[in-house]
Amino acid sequence: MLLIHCPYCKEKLPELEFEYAGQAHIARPLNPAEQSDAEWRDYLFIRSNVRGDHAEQWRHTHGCGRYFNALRNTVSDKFIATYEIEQPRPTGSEEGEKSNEQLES
Amino acid sequence: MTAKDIRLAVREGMLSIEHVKRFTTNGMATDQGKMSNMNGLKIAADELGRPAPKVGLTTFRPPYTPTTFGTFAGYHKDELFEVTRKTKIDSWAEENGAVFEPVSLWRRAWYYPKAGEDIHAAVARECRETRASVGMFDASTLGKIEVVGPDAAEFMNRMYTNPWSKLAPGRCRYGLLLGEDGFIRDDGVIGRISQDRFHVTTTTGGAARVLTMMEHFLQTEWPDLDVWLTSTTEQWSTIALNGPNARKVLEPFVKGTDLSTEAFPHMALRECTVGGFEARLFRVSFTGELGFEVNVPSEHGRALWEMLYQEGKKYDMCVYGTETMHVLRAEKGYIIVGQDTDGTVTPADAGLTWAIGKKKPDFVGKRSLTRPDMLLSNRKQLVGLLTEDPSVVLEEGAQIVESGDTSIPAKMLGHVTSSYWSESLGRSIAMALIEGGFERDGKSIDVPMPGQTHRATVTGTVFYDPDGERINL
Amino acid sequence: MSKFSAVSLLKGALTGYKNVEPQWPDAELKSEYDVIIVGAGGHGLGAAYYLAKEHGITNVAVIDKGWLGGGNTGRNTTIIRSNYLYDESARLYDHAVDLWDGLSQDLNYNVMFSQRGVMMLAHNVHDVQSFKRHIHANRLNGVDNVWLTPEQAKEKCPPLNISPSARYPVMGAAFQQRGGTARHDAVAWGYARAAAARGVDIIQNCPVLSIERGPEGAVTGLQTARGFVKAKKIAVSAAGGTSVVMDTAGVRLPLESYPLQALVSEPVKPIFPQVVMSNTVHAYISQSDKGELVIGSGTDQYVSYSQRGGLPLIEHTLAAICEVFPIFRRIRMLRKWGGVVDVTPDRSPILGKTPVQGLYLNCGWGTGGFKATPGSAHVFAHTIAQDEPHPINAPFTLERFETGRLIDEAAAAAVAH
Amino acid sequence: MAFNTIVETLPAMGRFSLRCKRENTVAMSKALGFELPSTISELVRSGNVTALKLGPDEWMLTCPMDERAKIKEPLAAVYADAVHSLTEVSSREVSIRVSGPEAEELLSTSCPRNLRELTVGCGVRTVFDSVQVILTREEQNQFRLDVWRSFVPHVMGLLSVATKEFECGL
Repeated sequence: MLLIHCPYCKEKLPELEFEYAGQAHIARPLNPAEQSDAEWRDYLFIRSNVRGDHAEQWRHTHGCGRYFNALRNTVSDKFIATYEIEQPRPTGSEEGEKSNEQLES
Repeated sequence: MTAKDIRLAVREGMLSIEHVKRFTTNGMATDQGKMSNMNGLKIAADELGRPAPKVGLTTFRPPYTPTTFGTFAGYHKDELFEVTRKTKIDSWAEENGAVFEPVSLWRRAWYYPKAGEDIHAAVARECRETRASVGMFDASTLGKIEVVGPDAAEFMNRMYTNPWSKLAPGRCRYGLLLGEDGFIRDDGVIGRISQDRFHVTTTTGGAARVLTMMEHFLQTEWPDLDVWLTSTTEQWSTIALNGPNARKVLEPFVKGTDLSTEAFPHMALRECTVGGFEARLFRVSFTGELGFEVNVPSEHGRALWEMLYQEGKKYDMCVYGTETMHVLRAEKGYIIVGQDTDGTVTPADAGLTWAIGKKKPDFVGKRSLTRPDMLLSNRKQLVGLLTEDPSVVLEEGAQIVESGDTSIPAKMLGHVTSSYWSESLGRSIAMALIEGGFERDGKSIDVPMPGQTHRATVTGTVFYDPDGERINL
Repeated sequence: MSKFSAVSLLKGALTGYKNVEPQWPDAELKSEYDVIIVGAGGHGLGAAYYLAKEHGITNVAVIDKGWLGGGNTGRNTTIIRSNYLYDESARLYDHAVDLWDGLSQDLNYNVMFSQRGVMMLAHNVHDVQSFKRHIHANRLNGVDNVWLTPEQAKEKCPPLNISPSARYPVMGAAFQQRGGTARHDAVAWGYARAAAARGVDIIQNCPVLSIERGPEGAVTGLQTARGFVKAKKIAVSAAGGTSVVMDTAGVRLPLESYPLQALVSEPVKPIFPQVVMSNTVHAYISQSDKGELVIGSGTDQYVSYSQRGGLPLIEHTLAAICEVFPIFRRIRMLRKWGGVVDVTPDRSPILGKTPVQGLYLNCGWGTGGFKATPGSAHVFAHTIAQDEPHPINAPFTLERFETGRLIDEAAAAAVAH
Repeated sequence: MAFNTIVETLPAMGRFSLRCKRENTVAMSKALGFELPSTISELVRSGNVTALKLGPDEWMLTCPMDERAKIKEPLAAVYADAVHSLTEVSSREVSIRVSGPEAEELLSTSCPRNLRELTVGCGVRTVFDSVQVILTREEQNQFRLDVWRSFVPHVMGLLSVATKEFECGL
């Protein structure tokens, strides 16, 4: 099981309290009516699906209830950082890696 | 399995240790390779003429030791296998002989058979008695969400297809929720308690999904809105009274509001007390009859139910379950999301274009409704069906073809979504999603079943009281 | 390459199989091919086989970053069925079942296709409605699928618990007799051997670094770990790695990759005659010829390429198995493993051309790609050879995500009330 | 060793979910007459009223049923100047108390959190088996679970099975 650091609760907690909510930093277009069909498809469906560091949303559903972002390596499943929803995507730092060390049960 | 088999595998071209494992099943017995893997590897390496470390090992997989399924299941067996949610009124239903059905995590009273009745007889009676006098239904499992804050109406405008700004406090409205892909996700009656407070209802199965979807939009897209969401599904027990005598049963218990149509018209709501309990009282109908839904704090649900039940005896009131609810609403053409719609149905397909706020610049799913495929005229559309033989009740899920088409593979036009014996009309009724259905009004189609084909006429979906007079009693 | 037959096997047995040949040669990478297929799983090897056999295109390479059949082909629970709701899906999967039927003979390789029947359990009124919708659609599409009462289901599958007081009582089942299982590894090996016999090069342990395109935009070849290879056409069939490979050609996809887990029990004597699936309690189970119970679990909730998944899913799956089949409570799990499945927004595959000239795509099979292997490979080969989709895969375009013409079997089974 | 950890449901109490923006916390505190806790999991008691901080903008307020006006009225009075959401959920939940020397271990059978890290006087929303609960450590060996009404039989069932195991010395 993943252990996930909630940036609001400031605690590392079991995955069972959390829900994954898809790729992060995909803003809903401010005026959808002006989007072309292709642009709207990109918003709805196109995802980076990276093999590596993936910026993604999680929700601490059975906890503080907040959505937050995480940078996680999709090969090792290791969390590099978790951060509040409005913050920009961080670059993985050694310190961040240490504080978000993830354990496999 | 012998060493010879491993050598043979290598000669057959199984050069990867993973191929050797799969070809010979070496390491797949109960020891999971703890005895055999190193030996097997050494034999394969010799045959390959490569040192063992270059050949490599197969991936070791948990568990370390064979472990019984029961150990993994743990406490999750029998009644603890999965949560069974029951309403406060469920115990009464059980004591009074209800048959139950599971609906998402809930169990709901399906029908209340009297001695000697099967499901058909019980449902026919429940329908008859409700339309003739009054019936009572436990609607507590409906999801409920309290939407509160100065931006509540704006938030509702963005989430639901309908307009909310001009809905006056003390009134309610049918709400339709789409996914961002434009397909119907949920629906329910939504009441405006005060300027900044909405009482949202959702389908039973949709409650958690809808709240999650709302939170997701609110927190990640519109954090600037001053509005907050709270699940109140279990705060309230909800009792629905439907039928011409519904007001008479309810009236003696209501304090703080006048129940007359003038003071309390259809689609109104009031905060008052019912049976001495603080209540949110809705005048709404999912049956086409004069109808009320009483919400009281859930711990009092059973007490109020019993009071109303006693009072109802004066009017030969029946209690009914989900099956009768389904029949009565189908007679009126009210849809059930998830039965008459699936995840491929737009508001226009379901005949719900009227529920879309025409002047709203945007709401969740709006942009998707103008994608090319959404504008085709031959999309599957929700229509009514009347069988040529009125005694034939079509099977739900039955497929529909052009009249006279007997080919296999057949060109299927759609399927029957809801189908019942209508006691009120003395014949069967059905709803169906059919290609270009709206344009087929009055035309016939075929429903081929094994050994027999039923012919039916395409109609509108409102079978009973088309002018909606009974709601305004 | 020698043909397997009773005589050849007898001869081998008498001589201790001294002279067996490798089933497929470990080919050297040439500098140029007419077609390169990326991904040596069942779908990719199969496409190469049909290109050679039916379209006369033999200057073909199948390249894989690992060993052949090592991805989802070798990790799935081998269920085969075609009782899909929509015409498009029913045609595609039923085409596969038709080909499964003669595949061992066609390939001269025993893929152990066993039409033991697939039973899908209905546990509530909504399931009953949904399954009957499938059964009627299947019947009118010429696909076999019948309704069983709980008693009939129990008769076919004695370990089934049909007690009406179960948390999820069995209210009936949909049963497809033509469905069943096949030996997954043998499918990859059989296609590899048959394709190699027709001149296809199988290149293992050779990661693809990028798809190269010329000034006009058409593909020119592949950069690989062993250098550049020219190709007129490139077909990507690399489940679990599709997004990464396609991204190098500048094609972004509506795909997300999730871990999917499966597990087996210790081997026991034959006790479980069918494949049984229950979507409501999330359990899929069959018994292999070795005697192991083969059990499929669900996907984890997050995107991952880790080929492992979380334990809570396994716990839930096994609780569900014990609920539906109480006699398995004391049987022991031997091992579990994970694969990486590519999931599209409508959970149907993308199978056809791409906006890039000469680039073809077969992906997005989610949790159900194995059953489609021969059908998918067959129409994919047609699409590559003719530069035009076969009528069967024509609806499974990449464009559908723009127009909204989705093929959403899961949405059609929507659960609400 | 005798097993004497007690699992019991508690009588109804007044419960409110309070939500507001950070800048209005001061006004909320002023209206209520005590300082709302500022750290998630912190519980503050003032007379018969308690406030538990569950999320960055969320508190669960509790009081005796007949004192609900003490929460409702002062907050309603400041709504115009300090917008917030106060929603009554008194009847949504039922509280279960688990007390006794083995309370922590008993709860650990179905709660994935490390309960040793939950200090006395603190509470968190978490999950118990598949059920969302608010778990408060009232004393070293006394916990309270606030559970949505329809999930109570499931939680009690799990605790009862686990209790039997403990009693058998498993």
